Amino acid sequence: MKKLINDPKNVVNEAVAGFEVAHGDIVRVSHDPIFIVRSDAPIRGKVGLVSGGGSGHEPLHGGFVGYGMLDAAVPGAVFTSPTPDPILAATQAVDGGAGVLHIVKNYTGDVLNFETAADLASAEGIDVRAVIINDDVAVKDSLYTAGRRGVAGTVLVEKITGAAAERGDDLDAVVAVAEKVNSRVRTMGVALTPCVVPHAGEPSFVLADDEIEIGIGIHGEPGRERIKLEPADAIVDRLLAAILDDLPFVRGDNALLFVNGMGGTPQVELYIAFRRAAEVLEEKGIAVTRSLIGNYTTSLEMAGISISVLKLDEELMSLWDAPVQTAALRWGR
Amino acid sequence: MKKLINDPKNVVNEAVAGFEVAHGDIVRVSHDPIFIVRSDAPIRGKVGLVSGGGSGHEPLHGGFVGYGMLDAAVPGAVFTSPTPDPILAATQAVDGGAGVLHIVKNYTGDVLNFETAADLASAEGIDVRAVIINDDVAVKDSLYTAGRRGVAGTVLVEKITGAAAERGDDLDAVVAVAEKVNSRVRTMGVALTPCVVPHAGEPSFVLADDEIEIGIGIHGEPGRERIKLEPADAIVDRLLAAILDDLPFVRGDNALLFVNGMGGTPQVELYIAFRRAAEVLEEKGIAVTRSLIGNYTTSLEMAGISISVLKLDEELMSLWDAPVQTAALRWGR
Amino acid sequence: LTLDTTWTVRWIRRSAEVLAASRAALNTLDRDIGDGDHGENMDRGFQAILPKLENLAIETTPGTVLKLVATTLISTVGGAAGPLYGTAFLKAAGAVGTAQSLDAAALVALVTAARDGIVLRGKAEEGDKTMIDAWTPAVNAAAAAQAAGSGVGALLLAAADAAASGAQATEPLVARKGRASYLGERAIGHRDPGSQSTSLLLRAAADVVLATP
Amino acid sequence: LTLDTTWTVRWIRRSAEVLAASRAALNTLDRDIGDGDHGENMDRGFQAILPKLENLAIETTPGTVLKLVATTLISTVGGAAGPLYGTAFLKAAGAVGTAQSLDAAALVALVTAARDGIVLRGKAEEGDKTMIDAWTPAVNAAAAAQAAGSGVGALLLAAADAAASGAQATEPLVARKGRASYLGERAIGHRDPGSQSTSLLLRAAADVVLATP
Ligand SMILES: Nc1ncnc2c1ncn2[C@@H]1O[C@H](COP(=O)(O)OP(=O)(O)O)[C@@H](O)[C@H]1O
Ligand SMILES: Nc1ncnc2c1ncn2[C@@H]1O[C@H](COP(=O)(O)OP(=O)(O)O)[C@@H](O)[C@H]1O
Ligand SMILES: [Mg+2]
Ligand SMILES: [Mg+2]
Ligand SMILES: [Mg+2]
Ligand SMILES: [Mg+2]
Repeated sequence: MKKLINDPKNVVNEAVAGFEVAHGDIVRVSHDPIFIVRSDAPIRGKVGLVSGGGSGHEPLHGGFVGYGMLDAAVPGAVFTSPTPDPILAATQAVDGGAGVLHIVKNYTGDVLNFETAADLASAEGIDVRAVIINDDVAVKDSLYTAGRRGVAGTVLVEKITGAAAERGDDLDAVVAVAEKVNSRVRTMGVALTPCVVPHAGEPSFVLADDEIEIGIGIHGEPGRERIKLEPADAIVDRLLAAILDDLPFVRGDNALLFVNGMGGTPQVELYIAFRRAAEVLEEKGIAVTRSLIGNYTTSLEMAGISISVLKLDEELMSLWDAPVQTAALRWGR
Repeated sequence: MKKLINDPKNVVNEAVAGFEVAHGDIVRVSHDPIFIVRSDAPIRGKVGLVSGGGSGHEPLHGGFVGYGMLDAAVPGAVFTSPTPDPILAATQAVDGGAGVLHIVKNYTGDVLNFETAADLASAEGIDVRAVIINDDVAVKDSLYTAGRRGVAGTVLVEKITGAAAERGDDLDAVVAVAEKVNSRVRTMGVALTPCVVPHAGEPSFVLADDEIEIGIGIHGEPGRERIKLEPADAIVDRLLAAILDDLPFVRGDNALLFVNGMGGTPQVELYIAFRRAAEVLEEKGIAVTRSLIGNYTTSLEMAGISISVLKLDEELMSLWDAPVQTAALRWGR
Repeated sequence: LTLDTTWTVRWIRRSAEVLAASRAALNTLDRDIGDGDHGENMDRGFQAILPKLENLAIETTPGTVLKLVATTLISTVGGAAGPLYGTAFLKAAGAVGTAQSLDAAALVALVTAARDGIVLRGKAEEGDKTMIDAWTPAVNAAAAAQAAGSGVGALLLAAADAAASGAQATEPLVARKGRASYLGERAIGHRDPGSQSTSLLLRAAADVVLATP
Repeated sequence: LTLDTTWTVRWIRRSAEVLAASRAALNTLDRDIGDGDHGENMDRGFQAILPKLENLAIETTPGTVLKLVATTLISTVGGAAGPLYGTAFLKAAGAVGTAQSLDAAALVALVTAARDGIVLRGKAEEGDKTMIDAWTPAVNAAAAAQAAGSGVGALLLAAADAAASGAQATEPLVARKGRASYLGERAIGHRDPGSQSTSLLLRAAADVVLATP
């Protein structure tokens, strides 16, 4: 394992400390318990947005704290959901009296730890609600399983819901926007190489030189299927087919197309994938009216991508376009 | 070699085509000859800024075309400087009558091809000037050699010079700003893993599991020195020592600290390095008043970083803060 | 023989020891069908308990120790295992109340409450390929041992053996809960890491009784 | 014997053939002390020339062919090699003027102008570990051969041999120009890729004369 780190135990602490120095204009950092919060939090009368989860997915979530997006982010150990204490502390830190929304990716650990924190926060009189993100079509959904995972679509939920909170929507309305985005976004990923968790020191799975893993999550888990390497266009077609099978579109619909790098993918490859995905959507009469391309929900240094498609309407488009000022996503101010 | 591409020969074409679809609000693309240009170019009375070079360093340069930064970018084949034709065409496309500045990284190929294009453009009556970026302290400078390379500091030159051009500086003034930034920025890089050029299909060099390469460029070239892997702090100290040896600072100076990922480095590692670099600068009484962290000048999927330090003054700070709207760098609008 | 606070502390210390030694092995199980952190998570949690077991107040009961374990796991482990084991120990603490020492009936109540707590939080059933597949056989074996009039040592041994078989029996299963559920058929042939850590915890419980003269 | 347009076209075709076959080898040389693209660059350039050599006008001279090579290389190769070889062929075209065929003196003028063009653009001196280290010995050998009254075949053979030795002689050098200069002492022991491609080009020039009955 070759990593630019000091001690695997300090990866999260030190990275967050660096984040604090770099983005002191946008955020404050609490070190014990550890969380990142908007420098102007709590904002009176604004619904607070808190997300979090295991580290290793940066810029998710800390990079999305700031005006028009999250009020706080709670980083756990690498690929391990945070415990309730920092989630509770972050919830308290952003509570401006209008309630707090937890944006939680659907993993048993994340759901349970956020649930516990929400119980504790409610006990202190904070109105806490949660939305569970489950955009990953690689996993079959069912009432009897852990259900779909939350993956890169989370970024879109955070941006759009953040804009709704920023414009002054109340808690019910903010929850409704978050649920609407979650219900209209689907994601599917592929890995070309695995990643190495610092404390493990070994790759999360082993792929031969001509193999790729289809339907991966964002924690170095193996995917649904291992296949031979194919040209980029063929891989993109597979991912999109799974997405479009699941998300009903009609000709004339508008979509936001999000090609997400898993951390170790050269940018040219993201754009090659974007080109093909846009082409396929256009062929189906779906207009790509918004787009996002880059490393936004990563698995450390994994090479690979995920593709997310969000079905837009006027409201979602205008919330997407609204100003945002975070370390990783910024426009309009 | 495992890459998300179709055909090595089409990597640049297809990526640029994707870029065009994704950023049609900011840029236009010419496909033959290939270059990326601001959608509102040429702008009457504004000095035009053109940069370019081999591909594989994305978002450099195409990601920096837009308001407040470059007017055009000319991508060559992967790691190969473009030929004069597209440089000339881009120069013509951005000429608004106030002259054009070529921002050229100091490589023999880049310099010669831009020179030829400049000769041809001058012959057509365009006032063309060039600034040669050579921020890499890994290479000993000398009148009798090819001199220092241009590396990640180029991004800072492009941003700050772009702001000067945007505010209406004339060609002489724009050249002066570019030269000032170049004279005040120093960069040094390290690779943990090599990269694989698509047409070559093999790594650019081979490193053992416990070796790193200090003083690398951005083309997968070997560096100055191969050493055993060290903790992140020790590596950062080496890079900074080389920079500070070269760039005189006094206590109380202000600096922009730029930690650049080479393409395959997880973001936590960039922030761990940033933390240490900021700490060292603060110890020396140098205030880190501006910062930039991310994959901005890459070598495909190489793991590693470069650190750049730019000595700021009031003018450079305000030009840095000025609005910019490009695919890869955006604030203030 | 009944089991007092000293036994409870020894159990937890022994568990911490075993989990530290099994850290890599549990990570490997979790890497195969999860995200590779289960050993790390359990080790972090139990190491965090150790200093708190120094200088316990004189009036400490088994229940207080179990509660301390619960809150520490909840606040240091994270992931799925943190809340699940945390709840298990919290409910176990509730089940034993303020008793100074635990007899066979109390031990059955302890493991039953622990298991029920996990089910309450995680909603897993037997056969879902989770730690429940180790807990439920252990609960059944403990109850059977108590009904047969076994002492605490034999009871814990029976529970540990049942948990071990239960963990092994997760191998051929497809998972319906936890991360392994994302793998579908590909989880077949791999042991569930949480069932393995449960088996280690219950083995530690038996070992410290048997090691006590 | 003098060399006409047909010879010039054959030379360039043969060069394209040899460069295609040497693509990987030149990339490897460049990977060791540069950025690994020299074979790619040269192959791309010479392949781009081939279609333009079909259906040449009847009045085409050796100079016209050389000029066509120059402009094609300049507009397709990129990197350092594009402008350098481009200038070389441009200056060579100038040196041979409108001659219908080239004698020994014209060939000396050709290689001298080519070399001088490269120096003009790249400012390298002998011993800097660049293609100049192949060109300058070739120029000297050609001049010596002409002075000794050799024919065009022997002259080109002498030039090719000298270029080959010159390329080999770059191996022990530290580079002062081009990417290899960034490596300092670490460039020692590696052959300069540009000197190797120069040697291949000049060998091709000799080969097509010798193969001509
Ligand atoms: N819903 C559930 N009910 C019971 N046990 C579960 C459930 N979900 C997961 N587990 C257990 O948790 C274990 C994984 O724990 P751990 O790896 O620490 O957390 P994470 O899955 O968050 O990385 C699994 O092996 C399984 O035994
Ligand atoms: N200043 C120079 N003068 C003469 N030849 C040079 C000079 N700089 C580079 N070269 C030659 O160019 C060759 C490299 O060409 P190539 O790899 O195609 O371009 P790049 O270095 O831009 O990747 C070197 O091997 C060397 O022979
Ligand atoms: Mg985990
Ligand atoms: Mg090159
Ligand atoms: Mg796990
Ligand atoms: Mg080269």
